Amino acid sequence: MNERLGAVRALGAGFAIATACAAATAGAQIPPEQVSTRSLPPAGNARLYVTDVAINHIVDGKILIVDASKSAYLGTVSTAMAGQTTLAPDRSEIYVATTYFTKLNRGERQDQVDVYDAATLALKAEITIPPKHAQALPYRGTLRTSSDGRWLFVQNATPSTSVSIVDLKARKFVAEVPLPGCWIILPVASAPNRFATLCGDGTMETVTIDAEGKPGQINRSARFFDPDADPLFVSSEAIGDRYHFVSFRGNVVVANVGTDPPTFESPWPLVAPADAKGGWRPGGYQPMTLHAASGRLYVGMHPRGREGSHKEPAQEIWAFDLATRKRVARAPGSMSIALAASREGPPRVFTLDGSKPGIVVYDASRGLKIASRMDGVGETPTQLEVH
Amino acid sequence: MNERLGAVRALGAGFAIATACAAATAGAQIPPEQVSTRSLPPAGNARLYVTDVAINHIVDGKILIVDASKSAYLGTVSTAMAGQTTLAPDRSEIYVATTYFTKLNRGERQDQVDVYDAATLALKAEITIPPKHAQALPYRGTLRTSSDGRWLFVQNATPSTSVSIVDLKARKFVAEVPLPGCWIILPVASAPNRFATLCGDGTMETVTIDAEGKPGQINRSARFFDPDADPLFVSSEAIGDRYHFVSFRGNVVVANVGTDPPTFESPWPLVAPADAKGGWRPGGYQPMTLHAASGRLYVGMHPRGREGSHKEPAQEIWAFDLATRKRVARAPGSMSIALAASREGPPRVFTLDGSKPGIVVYDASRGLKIASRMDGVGETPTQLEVH
Amino acid sequence: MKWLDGWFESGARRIAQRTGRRSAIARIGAALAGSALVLPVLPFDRSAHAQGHGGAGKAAKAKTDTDCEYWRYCALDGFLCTCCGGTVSQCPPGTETSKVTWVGTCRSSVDGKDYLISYNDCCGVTTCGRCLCNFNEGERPGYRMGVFNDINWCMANTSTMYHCTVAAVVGVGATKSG
Amino acid sequence: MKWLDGWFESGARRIAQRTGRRSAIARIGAALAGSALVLPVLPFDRSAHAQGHGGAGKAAKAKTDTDCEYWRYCALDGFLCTCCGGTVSQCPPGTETSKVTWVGTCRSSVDGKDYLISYNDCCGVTTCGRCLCNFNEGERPGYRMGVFNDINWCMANTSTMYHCTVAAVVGVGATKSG
Repeated sequence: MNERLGAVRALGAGFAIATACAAATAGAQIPPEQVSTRSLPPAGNARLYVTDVAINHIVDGKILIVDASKSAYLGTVSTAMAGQTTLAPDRSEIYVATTYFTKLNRGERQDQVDVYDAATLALKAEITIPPKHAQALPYRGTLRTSSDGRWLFVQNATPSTSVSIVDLKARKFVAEVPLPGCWIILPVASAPNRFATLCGDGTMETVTIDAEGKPGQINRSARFFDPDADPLFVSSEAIGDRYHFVSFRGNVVVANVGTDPPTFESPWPLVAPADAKGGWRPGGYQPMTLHAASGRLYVGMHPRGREGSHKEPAQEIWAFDLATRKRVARAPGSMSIALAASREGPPRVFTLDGSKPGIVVYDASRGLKIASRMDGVGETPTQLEVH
Repeated sequence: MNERLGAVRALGAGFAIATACAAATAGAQIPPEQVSTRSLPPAGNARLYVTDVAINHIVDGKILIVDASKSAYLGTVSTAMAGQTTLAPDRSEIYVATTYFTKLNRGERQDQVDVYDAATLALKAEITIPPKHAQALPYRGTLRTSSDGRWLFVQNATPSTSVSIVDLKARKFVAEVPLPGCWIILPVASAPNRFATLCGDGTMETVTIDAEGKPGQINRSARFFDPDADPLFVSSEAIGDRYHFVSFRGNVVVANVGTDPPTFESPWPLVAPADAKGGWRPGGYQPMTLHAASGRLYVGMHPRGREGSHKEPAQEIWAFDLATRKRVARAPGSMSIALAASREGPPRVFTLDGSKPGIVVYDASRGLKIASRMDGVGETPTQLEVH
Repeated sequence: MKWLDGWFESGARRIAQRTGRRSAIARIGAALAGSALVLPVLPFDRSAHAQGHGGAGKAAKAKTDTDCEYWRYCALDGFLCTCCGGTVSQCPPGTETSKVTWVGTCRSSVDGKDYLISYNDCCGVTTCGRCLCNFNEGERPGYRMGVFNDINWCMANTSTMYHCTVAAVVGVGATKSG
Repeated sequence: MKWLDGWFESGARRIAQRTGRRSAIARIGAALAGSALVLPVLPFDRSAHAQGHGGAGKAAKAKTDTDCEYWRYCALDGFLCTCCGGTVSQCPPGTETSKVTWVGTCRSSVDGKDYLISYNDCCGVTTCGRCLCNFNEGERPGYRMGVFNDINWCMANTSTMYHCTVAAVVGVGATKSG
């Protein structure tokens, strides 16, 4: 009995033992190390946040944080069940809107926003929200901050759609605004108290909130796209107030959300007549990105496009000059299902290879060359964000 | 706006619409079907319960229920985080001892026993237990009922070990009995109020409970194995009160728990002198099974055994006649890491191929021939139980 | 119902005309009410799927109800309940049928008839993870929620845990061109 | 401590004599306090592991700290924190070090010295799932809890969620034969 009790005691004291030993061996070639918890290394211009629904274990999704330039894995944030994720505009915080059940897959439902420090991944706050958040695949736009980072907008679906407004300063839910038939949150850069959304009748609606976050005026634009004949991907990016969309059939549509209601520029095609025979179309879960500084648009394209092919991985990545609306480069697609351009430093296009899955880094400084790859990044990731 | 609201309304009414349509089409070649929830088909003699920790998503383990004779998947029971599982002696209920956190991977810890109906997989009861259950890989013996099914014994580890006693009739926790240095629950067939356990000093201890489930007498056996030189696998099976163990180095040890304290038969070797050069040893997570009716012992064996090789998948399965203590068959090992023999019907040995993972069915009626395989059964399963 | 019927039929024709493919019928059902959570599918999977539906072809005939290409699944996205302990019209033991659902019209490879298929998600038990199928014909982003398939259709249940999807025949399909 | 020291040294010799392998040193550390949750490992993985440790061999030298065969991991079972955003002695951001731990003695492939290694699990964030390593030398069933590795060594933390395992040098190893 003594023997056994001794073993158990030793076990509980394991760390103490190790420390004592360390003190006695200061002269060793490798100096004793203290076990601690690391912070993230300073973010370079290639820190990526990859959101992974982990479809085979939907209850246990994650954000995978990597440094794509070093092919280094930096950390993990739990996103639980079909959690939606976004970053603060200044990249100081990570937001996760998710659902917890008290008994994993049953019990009481609790929807909340988890706020993480983007330097330490420490949990800073938990904000209860109505149990309606959209349990969607992770998509950019299902959770977004206002352009100044003051408010957080949560896409809901019950399946009727609405948006929950969260006060990030007070760390509390403020109001819910019903937006039936509309989907995706598009913050307005020049008007932090306003966001736009895409609606199923081919219009945009805008919601303006007051100083307390309560929704006021809702405006509706003219019809500017045809959701039946040529729907827009919700994946979009803005330069200032000019949101750039691509359509299933390969048209570029620009919406200016600086006006209220928004106004629209005339669409232009990605596919020149010479390529029309190939049937090239955009595809993927985040099929386009912009590099604002160089005025370049990058789109994941696949040939033989058809009804239902709009999520196909890229067979090629096409680069366009926004000023001339001409294609300026094409590169192998790397089975990309999501694209995101660097925000600082030399121009890079990061893509998510849906087949490995993995991260591919394209050097966009001259043409578009694959600079590096990092495989084994998650299981079924769909969303890619740049620090 | 009307258009959008209409769409949302139609959506909510989806099932009603389908039902209405069904009523109108009674004359169709395929008659309309009502969507319902199925019960399990009657259990044949090849219904298996495979417990899978799902190591890459430890919070989301499962029991996979299959009919190995039909290679059919029958159902899923959630086991949450490192849940331990067992069956009622009459196979009417499935028990899961597990941990839930209110926020998936943090928050409040709640340990409990979930009781499922083995015919419908409906949750019948939830029984709160002390938050100490052993978060181990699923192993037979970390959760067991008494031989009459009246009590449930839960192995605890904090890491100090103890056993929680649950009253399955009253559906409540009764008492905890500290058993430091001991591990695994071995119910006594002839004495439902007693269980034995293996201890780290090479002895067995027995715990007798009273009519209310309170632990009384604890007895300790003589030392009967050497945990340093030739440890016993905890995977064991009883014929009556005679528990059969195999040791890391390939000896069979029989403990009679019908006496209190237990008594022991003299060990005998699995490996005949002729095979000694191959270095054959037992290995796996559940490396042996018994077919009681035919008096056969089956062991997963690997060659070139050495310190640390005791979890290697089987390169061969060896069959022994318990009466003569002779090997009577050897068969390909199918990378088996767990073995379980049929309890009724024609003799079969079911094994868990750790490399696929999958289920292999061996026909043990004449020799030991592979009868069928079923691949893609879970991710990292370790425990196999027969209905 | 009236609005729905009218839209349903004219939608069927419009799409069939545009795409010129038999499998356009898959879309019609999906257009009614959407489909289940899906995941990024590898292109080789997708190619197989794209060819698998659309009538009584030889390949379709050979498929059983645990194959993605089985005729009833022409508008299904998710894990097949037939691989998870259910049947084509029964949820696996211990799960609940979803409160919201969507329907599709698929052409039987056996009798060549078009059937109205009700796709119900089965909910309340952790993800099955077996036999993932993914079709996006007629799928649209969430601004057309009724045909959006990147969302969990257990969302209206008490436990929103998605387990798998069934495909029950609930009637004869609408008349289609194409 | 006295009991422990004595047992530790004599145990080392006994095992080394019996197994006649350099890598027996891996066992000694494990004997002190156990290791982390492991999973069934495929045999080809295992063969690689079995050869990977045991001194300053050529193969061992080539390994980096994200390889299972890196010298510090001679008694480690679990996910390598170096693959999860940590280092050999730092838990990844957002995790907590385990309250209970185990130590091992590994021979450095760089200077040939034996070091005492503290293996701490990192806890509180959902499983990392990267770089799973699994060694069972010296492992024993749960009746020798201190060397049992089929259990979660985050078990004593407030959140027992296991994320990954670090391997910090905390001193010079005991004298060993073998």
